[in-house]
Amino acid sequence: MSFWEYANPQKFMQLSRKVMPWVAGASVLCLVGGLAWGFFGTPDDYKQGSTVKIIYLHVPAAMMAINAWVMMLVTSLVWLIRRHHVSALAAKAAAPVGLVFTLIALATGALWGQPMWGTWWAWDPRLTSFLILALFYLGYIALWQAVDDPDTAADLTGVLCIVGSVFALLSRYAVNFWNQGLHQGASLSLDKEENVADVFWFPLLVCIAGFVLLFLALVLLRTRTEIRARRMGALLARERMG
Amino acid sequence: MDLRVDQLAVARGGVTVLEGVRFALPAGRGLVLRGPNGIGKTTLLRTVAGLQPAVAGSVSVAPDAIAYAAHADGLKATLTVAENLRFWAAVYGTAAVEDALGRMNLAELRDRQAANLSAGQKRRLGLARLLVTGRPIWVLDEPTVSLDTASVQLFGDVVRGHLGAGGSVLIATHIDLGLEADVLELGPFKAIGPRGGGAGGAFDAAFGGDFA
Amino acid sequence: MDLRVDQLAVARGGVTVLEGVRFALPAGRGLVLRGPNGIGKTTLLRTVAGLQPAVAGSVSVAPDAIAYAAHADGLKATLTVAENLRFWAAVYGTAAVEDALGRMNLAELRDRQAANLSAGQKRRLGLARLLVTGRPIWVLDEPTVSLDTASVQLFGDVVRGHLGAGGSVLIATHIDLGLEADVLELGPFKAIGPRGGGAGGAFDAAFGGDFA
Amino acid sequence: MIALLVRDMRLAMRAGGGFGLGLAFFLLVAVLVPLGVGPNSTVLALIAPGILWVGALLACLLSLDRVFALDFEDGSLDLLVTAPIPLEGVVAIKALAHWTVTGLPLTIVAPVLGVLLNLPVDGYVWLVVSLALGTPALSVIGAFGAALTVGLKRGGLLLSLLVLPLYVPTLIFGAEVVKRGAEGMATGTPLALLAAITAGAAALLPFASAAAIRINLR
Amino acid sequence: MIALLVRDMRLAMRAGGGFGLGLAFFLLVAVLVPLGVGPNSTVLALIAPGILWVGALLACLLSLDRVFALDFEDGSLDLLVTAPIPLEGVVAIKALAHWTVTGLPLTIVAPVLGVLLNLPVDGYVWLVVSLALGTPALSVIGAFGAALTVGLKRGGLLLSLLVLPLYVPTLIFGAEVVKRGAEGMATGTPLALLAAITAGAAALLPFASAAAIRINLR
Amino acid sequence: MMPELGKYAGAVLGSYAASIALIVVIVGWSLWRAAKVKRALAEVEARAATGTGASTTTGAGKHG
Ligand code: HEM
Ligand SMILES: Nc1ncnc2c1ncn2[C@@H]1O[C@H](COP(=O)(O)OP(=O)(O)OP(=O)(O)O)[C@@H](O)[C@H]1O
Ligand SMILES: Nc1ncnc2c1ncn2[C@@H]1O[C@H](COP(=O)(O)OP(=O)(O)OP(=O)(O)O)[C@@H](O)[C@H]1O
Ligand SMILES: [Mg+2]
Ligand SMILES: [Mg+2]
Repeated sequence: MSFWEYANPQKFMQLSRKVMPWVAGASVLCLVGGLAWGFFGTPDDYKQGSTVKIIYLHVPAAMMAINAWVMMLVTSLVWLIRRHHVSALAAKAAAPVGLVFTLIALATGALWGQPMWGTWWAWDPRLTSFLILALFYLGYIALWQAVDDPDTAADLTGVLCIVGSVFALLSRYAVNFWNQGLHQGASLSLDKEENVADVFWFPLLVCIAGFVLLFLALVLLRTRTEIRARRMGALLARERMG
Repeated sequence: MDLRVDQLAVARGGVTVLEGVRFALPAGRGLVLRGPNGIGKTTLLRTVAGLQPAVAGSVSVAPDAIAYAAHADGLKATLTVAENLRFWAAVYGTAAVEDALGRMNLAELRDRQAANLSAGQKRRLGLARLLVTGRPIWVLDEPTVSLDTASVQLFGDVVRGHLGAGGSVLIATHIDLGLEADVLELGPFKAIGPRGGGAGGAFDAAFGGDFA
Repeated sequence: MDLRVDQLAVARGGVTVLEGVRFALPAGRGLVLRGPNGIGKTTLLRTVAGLQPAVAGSVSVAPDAIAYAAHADGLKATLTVAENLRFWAAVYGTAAVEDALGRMNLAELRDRQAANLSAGQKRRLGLARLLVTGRPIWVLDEPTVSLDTASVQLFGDVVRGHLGAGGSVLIATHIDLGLEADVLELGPFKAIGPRGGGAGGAFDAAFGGDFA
Repeated sequence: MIALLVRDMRLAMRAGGGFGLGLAFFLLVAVLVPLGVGPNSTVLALIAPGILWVGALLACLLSLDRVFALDFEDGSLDLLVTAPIPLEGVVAIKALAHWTVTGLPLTIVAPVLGVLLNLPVDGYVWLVVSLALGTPALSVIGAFGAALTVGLKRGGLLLSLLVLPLYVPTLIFGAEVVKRGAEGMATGTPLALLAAITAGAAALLPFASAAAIRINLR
Repeated sequence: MIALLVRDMRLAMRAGGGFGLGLAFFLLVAVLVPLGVGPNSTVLALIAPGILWVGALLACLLSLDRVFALDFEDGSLDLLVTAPIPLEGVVAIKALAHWTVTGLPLTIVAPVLGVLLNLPVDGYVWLVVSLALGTPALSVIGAFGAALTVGLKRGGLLLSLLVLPLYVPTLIFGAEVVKRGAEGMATGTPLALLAAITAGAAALLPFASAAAIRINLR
Repeated sequence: MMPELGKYAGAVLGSYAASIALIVVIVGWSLWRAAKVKRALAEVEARAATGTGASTTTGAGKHG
């Protein structure tokens, strides 16, 4: 009984059917609870006023935007090395979710920037690298869409994901070099001293958990859809063949 | 120098079109593939030439033995006839350009740009490329398209010369080339799919069975 | 509805390739042009179809009577078979798409993208376009390239149907279509140039003579 | 004629050559320029009108060679010329299709890119207005250039070289409208001139283009 | 391999696709930007390094789709894959040919365009150095993008979309070198990073590109 | 009940509205496509099981 067994589409379908409702339920709980807590139950920041409430959306979305890409990188590698179809399809399923998280981070950031920095958009390194990340997502999704043959698409996007990851890191570094920027440094670290005050911290944690669970639920759902679509494509092709 | 194809299944667009194809092509022999439009001749030849992977079965042939000529000629419209050939000669490391021009009756056209050739002249140039590859096994996809009777004859002679020199040739064609070659009808190898009792592909191994 | 060609001289790349061509094509008849590669069949047909001007002589035909099919099919790879045909039907203001699909045996492929057709299937689609033009005079340049025997037969029937309905057809081809058509050998019309006593072109009229 | 418009737009969608290409390229310019020029927002605001117009113009230019070249290569153009629709109409429709898949989307997303380039608030309306008025001229002029070069071996290069000088007046008036608008000045004169260029080009150039195609095909 | 290089360069010359197109486009950007932005020479001097680098980058991007697409369409790519030269070599040679007909001439004419854009005197040397070091990376990365999209229906659009983000680091370091050089600051760090990107890309990407072509052809 | 957001109400509410809208879009689209593909697959499986094959179907363009 190895872990790879779940790379078999049938096994995956069986398992995901059982797991998915629980993940989805938990994500709804965490999201609604965490956001409500944050929105209604926390005080204003002495410096940022009520805008601090944006943090409950902005930070989890930004984190998951990056993590989704990392997950796609891992699943792409698994596909290229071990050729498990589910792995490739999971990468395909995750990309639009990652793009949406990136857009949420950008939109909330822009809305936050207007009161804080007096501008919707500044060419701050973190903001810029997120814009570039969004472009990577767009390219990746577009490549999936452009290729007809599913295995070819999986191979090509896998190669793109690997090369793209390297260049995404490079860009991040280059952008830092290019401009020092306005954006907050990392304040979520394991070192509790540096963290934001506890009042903001706990609801934020719940929201982060909510976003993680939402991501998982969506990826499971979408991977199931992709597997079904893939099977249907093959059955139809066979019908046509006679 | 033999080409040996065994239980080969080939697919295009994710659909297996031919399966169980087997034949052997010894040196000095020709084999003509026949079958109606769309049966999968082009797909089979591409697989044999190594351009796409087989779904099942095997193609065994010495490395770097095959010269492939497809529907498209791979001519560069802005290069002259001689330049086109010289390029391929350089790639394959041979020096048979003049000979090829002569044998495909292109000597007069040698300094004409490929764009200014008629359809049949272009095709002759595409076939002349085979002569400069120096490869023993020719894999040809409808080589005589657009050729007039005289040029078909000419090409038949070239192929016979190649066979006589110990080469071999695998041709998909709808017309009669006047060669003493074996004929393989592809009709019986039409894929019937796993439901009909034929071989499944990698897809069935992974996705077959029931989804709840 | 007649097509009448008189003392026609045609040129390609500034060189007159055929001259003195004359024939008449009455309704209900077919005419096959024959000649070796490069004699100028394509050039002649393009001139007849009005795509290039004649060097000398005349082509007389009713306006909007000719449907031309060239070496290239004018298919859009990303459109489906039916979409490709529907476009041309709309352009010519006819509604014969279903009929054309049926008669060229394309009904099963109707929703396939043109890029995913085999060479012969593409050609059948290119020919189906003729049926949706509703034009009486077909001018065809090697229409049967890549077709298998069954499809050539099919196409022969379509042409016979067209002739039977009072249409006419002018075909350049290297193979035998099994039509009861007249044959015109182009060999004798090969241009010999003004030096050999043939017709000069506009160039000679303006620039001819001795420049000392 | 409508069939032709529908076909051309469908091809552009399916092939991504039109719609996406133009937009992606426009976005690309808007992102790359700050990365090259530096993040200083005053400088960016100064050059925003010009850069946005240059970006729109390049995006148009880029997709031009598809207007006739693809149809020429696969033989459709021969067939269209012998079809029972006037070639002038074909040209006009093709320019319209080009504008619909290039100029129109460009105009619509331009304000978003204006944000990236720190365009002053007053400029947004004028950016959209000037692009809406000016991009049709870019498509019609471009179609003329494409018609002149269809089937020529050096098509790509020639096309840019021929079309570029023809684009200059449109660019100058268009960018001027946005610049004046952004600074709160009157925009009447350049706007009127821009509209005049578009109207004139759309009325006359299709005839020249059709003639050019007829010459190129023979 | 040398035959391939010679052929590709000859094709580029004859078809005007490479050599001319890239240069013309570069010139075009250099002329259009002042027309759009306005003739203020301080502003132009400020943005010159960035605009020149963006122009070079776009000129490269533009000619990319010819790297493999033409060979794919006329069937040569199939024949090259079955020829007795390693596909990695083919890719590398094609990137080299692309650089020779695009990046190299761009580097050589860049100073002339610098004049058009009022580049400060100190910047010229650095402009040439940075382009000479950076444009090979553009060609290699571009060849990777072209390999990914060869034979795809959305080739053109996808190519820009895929390649653009990959170009970002090169652009930033390249423009930074010129900017610092023009202001008389030290250029060592960005120059070293630029060289590192070029070296790394040239060493590794041909393998990824060859893999992509093999996948695309089957 | 509603907290006092002060002069930043626009930014805060805008952020929540935009984010929730985007989340609803991706969730809704995923669910819609899941249902659509599931239904279509069931149809095709049924057809395959009863053995009515190629000749009866013209719905090849339906998937995806
Ligand atoms: C479009 C604009 C913006 C983008 C793309 C963006 C992106 C990001 C990213 C990537 C993170 C890091 C999340 C992580 O991995 O921990 C982050 C965190 C954060 N951002 Fe933004 N941001 C934007 C605008 C803003 C603005 C305007 C503000 C407020 C003035 C802001 C405040 C914060 C805060 C407080 C954090 C948490 C810091 C941390 O814990 O790392 N952001 N943002
Ligand atoms: N994406 C696809 N899905 C399903 N079938 C496809 C797809 N692409 C191609 N085919 C089919 O694959 C079959 C094999 O095509 P192939 O080109 O090998 O035929 P061929 O024998 O060479 O025909 P021809 O004599 O016309 O050249 C054809 O029937 C074609 O319609
Ligand atoms: N630029 C040019 N200069 C001189 N001759 C040319 C030029 N372009 C084409 N030709 C020649 O014109 C002749 C007519 O070509 P055309 O395509 O009409 O021949 P065809 O009879 O259709 O031949 P095929 O049967 O091969 O299709 C050919 O011999 C060709 O080589
Ligand atoms: Mg074939
Ligand atoms: Mg011909």
